[in-house]
Amino acid sequence: MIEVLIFATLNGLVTGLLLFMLASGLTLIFSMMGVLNFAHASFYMLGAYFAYSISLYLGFWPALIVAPVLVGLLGALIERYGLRRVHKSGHVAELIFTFGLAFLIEEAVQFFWGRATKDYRSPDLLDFPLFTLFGQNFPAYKAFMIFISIAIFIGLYFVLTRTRIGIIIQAAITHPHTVANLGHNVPLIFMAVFGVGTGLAGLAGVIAGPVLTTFPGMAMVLGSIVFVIVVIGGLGSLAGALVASLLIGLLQSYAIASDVGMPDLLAWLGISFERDHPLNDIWRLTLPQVAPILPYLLLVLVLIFRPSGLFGKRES
Amino acid sequence: PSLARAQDPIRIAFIDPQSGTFAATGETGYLQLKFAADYFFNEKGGVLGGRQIEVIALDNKNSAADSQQQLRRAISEGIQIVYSGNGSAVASALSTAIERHNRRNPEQRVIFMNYAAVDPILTGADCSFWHFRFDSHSDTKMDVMTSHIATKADISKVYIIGQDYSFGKAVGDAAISMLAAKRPDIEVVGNELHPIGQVKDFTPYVTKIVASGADAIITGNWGGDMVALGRAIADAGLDVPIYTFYAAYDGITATLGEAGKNRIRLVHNDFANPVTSEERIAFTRAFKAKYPHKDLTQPRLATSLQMLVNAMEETGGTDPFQLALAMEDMRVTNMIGDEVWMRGEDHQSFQPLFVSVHTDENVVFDADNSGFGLVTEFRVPTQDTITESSCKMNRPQQ
Amino acid sequence: MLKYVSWALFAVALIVLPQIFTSILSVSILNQMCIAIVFALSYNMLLGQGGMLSFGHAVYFGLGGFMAVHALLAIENEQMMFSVTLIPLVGGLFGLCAALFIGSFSTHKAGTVFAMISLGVGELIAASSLILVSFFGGEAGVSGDRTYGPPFLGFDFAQNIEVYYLAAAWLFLATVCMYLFTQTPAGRMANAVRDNPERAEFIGYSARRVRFISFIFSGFFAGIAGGLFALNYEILTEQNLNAVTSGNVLLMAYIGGLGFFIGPIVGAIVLTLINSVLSNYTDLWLLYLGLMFVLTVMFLPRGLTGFLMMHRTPWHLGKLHLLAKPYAVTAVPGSIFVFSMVCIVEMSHSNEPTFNVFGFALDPSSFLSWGALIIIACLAFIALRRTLPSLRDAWDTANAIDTKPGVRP
Amino acid sequence: MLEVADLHAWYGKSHILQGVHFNVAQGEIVSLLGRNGVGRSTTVKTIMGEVEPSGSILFKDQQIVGKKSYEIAKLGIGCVPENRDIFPSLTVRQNLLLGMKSSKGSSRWSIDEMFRMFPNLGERADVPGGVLSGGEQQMLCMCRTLMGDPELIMIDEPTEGLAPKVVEQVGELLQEIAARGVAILLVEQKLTIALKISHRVYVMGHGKIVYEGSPQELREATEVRREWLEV
Amino acid sequence: MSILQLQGLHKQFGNTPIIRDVSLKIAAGEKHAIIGPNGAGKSTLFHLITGRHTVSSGSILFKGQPIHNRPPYEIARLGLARSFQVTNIFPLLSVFENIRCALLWSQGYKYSFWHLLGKAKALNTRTEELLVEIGLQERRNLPAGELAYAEQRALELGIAIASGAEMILLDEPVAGMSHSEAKNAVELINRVTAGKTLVMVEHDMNIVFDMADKITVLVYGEIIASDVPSKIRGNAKVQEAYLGEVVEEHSHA
Ligand SMILES: Nc1ncnc2c1ncn2[C@@H]1O[C@H](COP(=O)(O)OP(=O)(O)OP(=O)(O)O)[C@@H](O)[C@H]1O
Ligand SMILES: Nc1ncnc2c1ncn2[C@@H]1O[C@H](COP(=O)(O)OP(=O)(O)OP(=O)(O)O)[C@@H](O)[C@H]1O
Ligand SMILES: [Mg+2]
Ligand SMILES: [Mg+2]
Repeated sequence: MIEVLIFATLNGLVTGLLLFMLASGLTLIFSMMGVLNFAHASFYMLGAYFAYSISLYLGFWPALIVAPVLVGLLGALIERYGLRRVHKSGHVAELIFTFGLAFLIEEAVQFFWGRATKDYRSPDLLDFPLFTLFGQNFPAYKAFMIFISIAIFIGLYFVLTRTRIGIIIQAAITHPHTVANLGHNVPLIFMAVFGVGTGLAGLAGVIAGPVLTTFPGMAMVLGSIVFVIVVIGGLGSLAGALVASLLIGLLQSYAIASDVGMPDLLAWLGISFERDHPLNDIWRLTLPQVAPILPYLLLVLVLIFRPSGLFGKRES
Repeated sequence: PSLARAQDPIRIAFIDPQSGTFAATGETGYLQLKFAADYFFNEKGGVLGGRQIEVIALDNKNSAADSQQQLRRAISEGIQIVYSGNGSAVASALSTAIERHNRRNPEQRVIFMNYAAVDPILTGADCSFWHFRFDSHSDTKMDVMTSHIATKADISKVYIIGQDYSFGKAVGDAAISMLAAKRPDIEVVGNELHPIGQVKDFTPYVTKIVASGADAIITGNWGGDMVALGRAIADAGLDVPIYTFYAAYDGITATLGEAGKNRIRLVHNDFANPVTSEERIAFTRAFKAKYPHKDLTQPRLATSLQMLVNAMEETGGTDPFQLALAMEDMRVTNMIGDEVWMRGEDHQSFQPLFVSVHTDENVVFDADNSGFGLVTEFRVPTQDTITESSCKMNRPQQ
Repeated sequence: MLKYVSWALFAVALIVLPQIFTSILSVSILNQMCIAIVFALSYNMLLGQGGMLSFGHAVYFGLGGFMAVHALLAIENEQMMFSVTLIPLVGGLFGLCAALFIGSFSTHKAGTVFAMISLGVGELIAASSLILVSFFGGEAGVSGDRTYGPPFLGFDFAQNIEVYYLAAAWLFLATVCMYLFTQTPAGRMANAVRDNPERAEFIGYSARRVRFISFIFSGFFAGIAGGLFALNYEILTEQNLNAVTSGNVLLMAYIGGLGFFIGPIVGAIVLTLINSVLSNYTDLWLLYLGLMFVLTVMFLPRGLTGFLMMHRTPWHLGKLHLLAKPYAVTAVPGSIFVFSMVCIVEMSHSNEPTFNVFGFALDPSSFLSWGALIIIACLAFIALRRTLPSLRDAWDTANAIDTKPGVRP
Repeated sequence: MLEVADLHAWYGKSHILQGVHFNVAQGEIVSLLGRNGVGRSTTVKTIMGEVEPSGSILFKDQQIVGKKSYEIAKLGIGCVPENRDIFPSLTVRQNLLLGMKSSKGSSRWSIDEMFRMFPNLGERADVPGGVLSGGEQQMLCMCRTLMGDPELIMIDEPTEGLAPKVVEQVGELLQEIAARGVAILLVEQKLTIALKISHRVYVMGHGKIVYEGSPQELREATEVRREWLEV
Repeated sequence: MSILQLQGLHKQFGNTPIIRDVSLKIAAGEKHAIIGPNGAGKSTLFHLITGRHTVSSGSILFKGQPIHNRPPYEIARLGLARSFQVTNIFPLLSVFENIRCALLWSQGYKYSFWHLLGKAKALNTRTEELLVEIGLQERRNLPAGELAYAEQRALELGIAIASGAEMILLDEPVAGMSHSEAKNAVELINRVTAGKTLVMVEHDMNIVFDMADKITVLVYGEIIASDVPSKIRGNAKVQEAYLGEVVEEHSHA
């Protein structure tokens, strides 16, 4: 039992930090530009595919640097020539734009790389078990993932709290003219933020690609969960995103590890039921079965009772 | 029929996903059917005195509603033969829709060739006169799988993990009951269901598997869920056999690569390495020559086409009702020389089944051009795959 | 007066269309359009009129549809007896009940909070639909047969065309109701609350209550659409209430134009056509669709209807004819460009040695095909860039009120 | 310092500015007077690059027509818009920080100085700008612009919504700003204060400059006042 | 009889007290002005009365009924309308619709979805009348957000007075208007509030002293004086805290 608990914690941590890598970029974009970037997970997917192609020629390590930069540049270009145009027509238009973009990127990826799963692997350098506990390996690569996520958190936190960029952008969302009147080049800053945000998503893709497999559906799997994290954590709060990511990572991991469910509960309560009871499906539910939908439940509950999220200051 | 009619092509609607996430399998299926039609019939002068077979891919987007829409399109264009196979949900929706359509519009009937959907119910409780299945259903496959496991003395604890839907559940239930019958000493140490297509990382599940001390894993997973599960098992350093149905081709073989070597075992009815039949070797080579990036994953499409054409020649036309009657209890010999029998009672076909292992040794025909492929370890002859029929077929009048 | 004429035209179109497009397929597409229009209009009640961005509107469509199928099953099993013409109403009422429950907590706030709750609820219900097999039938869904009910005026609804007329009748009724709703105090206050919920509270309206009312009506009409779906396809699956369907209806409403009552109608028609027609010509249709969305959002922010409405000013000024020539001049290089790009894309994607695009034989292995297409595309692009300014000038002229054209330097 | 000549501007189809010309010298307070809707705010916006104009605007002998707002601001023009436009979710201090063009660099003005001048703001330094009272917002907006250390500052209706006593204070502040060598273009409704502190005044009517003179002259030009300023 | 009665009202945001122990009675039919320095809490007081903020302690009685901490819409329905200092209108609706919406509740339409607006004759005529009164009849079909600033102020006023509430609270109604417009606005206010209770905040002393029957001076959240205009003018404390010497100048102008 204890081994399950330890590994569940480790797994939760890894998943949580991976989610945070994605959520950090989204938080950046969401909080600063007010753009609900639906295509965020698509940039993550692009990161993985770029890295896959680059790693075929140059190996993993150059890809780790080059792919996120490429994704970031692409993001910046999309901001410059697409999103900026749409910005005028309001938030819903921006959202639809990124929605269409997500669509487009997924199709483009299939167009260029095909529909089959790609054999994108972690580097040989990290291809060893860091330690073995109770007969199960903990790959070194996962430790590397943890390390990168924490580095991102520290880096972003510093940039956001120690520089004026954060407040400039926050102000520019609602009052772009006024901020420009004060002498700040708003478009450039927006472009940079979007570039960095998507670049972070790309980085997450480079790192997660080998673990979570690189295939055209990889964006879909993570797409909405990232939103859930950013919202639960509180819009615009980096720390909130971190906490929410870990919360969700651990929650899911523990839920899967647990073997309890309604049958246990009912047995405990001394209730029995017929197998063909109309609510049979509910009576037979187990916690691992519903683990992946727990975040959504959490989301709805958090929003009902605390609309600004766990760490959110402002409501939008 | 007029002279002009006689020269019209015989059109077949291939209703499968051609776009979206599930397109990979639908697309290769289409190419294989088309290739088989050309290779065996069109290039040899056609059928029914010179008519060509034309395969038309209709995209069902993996949805029941779109499948019906495409069915209506096919019917509008006068097509009488429909192929489909990806996904039991879609297949059963199509089967129901065709059954209803044929009942409501007797003058526009169509016949349904199911080449891959394996839910037992399609030839069981929900069987239809118009539906013919060319793959073995999952219970049969599980029977073969458990027979193979039964021969392995070193397996004493089995962990079952599957996607949370009818197929995943059916695999679990069947595995438990069949193992209990064949090897009562084997303990089922876990029967886990996970949501389909939602799990990002299978490591938490692997942790449970490790903790359970299992020395074999059975899973019905396919697609991304299969790859991710295989990877997670390898990453955790868990070295036990994984019994599967769908762990090959469409990038899965390449992605599992070294990680799956000698771990993954697959039950299937399409013979893998070593290939001895000359006919099959030539066919595979020709297909690879035309589509170097694709694999010949479903040779039974050729078999199904053979039956269909036999039925046409026998009845001298393409009337679905006559075709269906003709195909009942038909027997044909497939490319590797085995006999395939279409049972008249429930329209379920029977053929030998194989258990193969994922490896890169002794592989002549690999998958995904990866060097890895399937090498057959275990063969079950046709007669051992035959199960009772539970179908109460509603037979229409002419 | 104009209003009554348009309604009459609408009704006539509904009646006449299947007499012009008679194949099983076209009737089926028309059927699909009816469903899509009701659904998109119901969505616009939320987003366009009430300012509530929902990512889970398919929930009400799907739940309504599932209930409708269960009603069909009940008729089939003779537990109940009523005409299947009322099935959409069953769907609507169930959609309304679902909306009553979910709306009771989700309409508290608009904006991101509402959007995210709708996302969460949508995902929850879609996921539960796979778990609660007895109601939702798992991934195979639930299917029923529409022909068991008592015949209505002698129709048993075995044929699609009969279902079409039933759907068209419901479509007409639902459209009229939704239109009238926009003309009521509740409908108008929905607009006001969308604009400024706080101010609405100071003129006596609870913003939450106003949103709630729009929300339940929207759920009702979405449920009707679901009921129509159940009648047309006789099956409902998880896909009918998942995020893809929700996304689709959002796109329909947006592409059509949120600010206009007929916007969603236009969007529903266009997208249904694309969905069922384009996908038969190319399996890259999703790529083109994505591209089209992105371009529409960028260049036609008010949707297709907004684009058409932009021509109202020149029309009133009697200057619409000024635009004909520039449009034609731009359309030539424009369509050549689009066509050659499509050829290039299709060629690089093809598995086949040669294939046809709209009757042109292309050979992906030949340099000639590639070179020629790329040159044509470049030339067309240059020509397009040349013609655009004159189109813009013509546009300004056509919109200028002054008699002297081009006052603006 | 600022020379505006033959300035035209449009909102859509309506021609708002129809050939405006005026100039402002260093350290000078110049008022732009006129009735509601004659286009005074539009003039300010046009100079700031928010409205696309035709004509010529020279700032320190440099043509700024066609430049982007932030470029114009960087050249040294500051603007206090009429709708206040403080950033509601940022605190007072952050609002002021935003006014600075770079995080370092010296300015004639410091945050502390601002707080000394307007103790109200000092007390509320860490409160979100959006909850300030109307008058406090007005003060904040002016201070924020000063933080950018502009050489020319354009102020649109600075005294609107201010208590009479504070209006006085603002007048004094403006004079002090000018004394430090900053040119001021004042757009005002309240003649009293405008006449009191300006060096020169322009009167606008129908998108044109209709009168130019010293405050004293305008005080006496009852004709002009009647036609263009009062009822 | 006092129509509105504030008793020991306190309000603090976080730890900052903004309104401290305000008690005030306003008689029915009275024209009451509240003046005070910027940030004194005048708007906050309005927000408390109209339900935008909850009170920290104390009570507010309107027509003898406690209304504090009730949602704004309930208070509005009792017959208490207000305007805002920062323009607060429905920017995408046309000017006409802005006014019509403001009329809906008081005309008894509530959340009706069975009445058609086009058929509501009385409602529409009343809307037209109001448009004429606030001088925006020519702009009736324009989206309100596109109006000029001063026009928006007029509309703001229009929305506040539309419902014909018994008591109207106006927060700086003429701010941003030119002399002539302000004059028109004052006339309008006088006309529509005849026989009703008016409470207003205004920094323009001419208007305040012209219109008000009674003036309350709020400084740092406390009432330092509440009296008839003539007494307030002479009050030294008021002069020092608020008026400065400007009063004289104004009265001369
Ligand atoms: N964004 C806009 N779109 C269209 N017209 C506008 C816009 N802004 C202002 N106007 C119009 O331009 C004219 C001049 O406006 P401007 O704001 O410059 O006047 P002003 O002299 O500053 O008056 P005020 O005293 O009201 O501030 C007004 O008639 C106004 O209606
Ligand atoms: N939500 C809030 N949180 C914190 N402080 C607030 C809040 N709302 C108002 N205040 C503060 O309360 C004080 C009173 O504000 P109020 O708007 O009532 O002033 P006012 O008397 O209307 O002034 P003005 O005449 O300038 O409009 C101000 O100092 C303001 O900063
Ligand atoms: Mg102005
Ligand atoms: Mg105030």
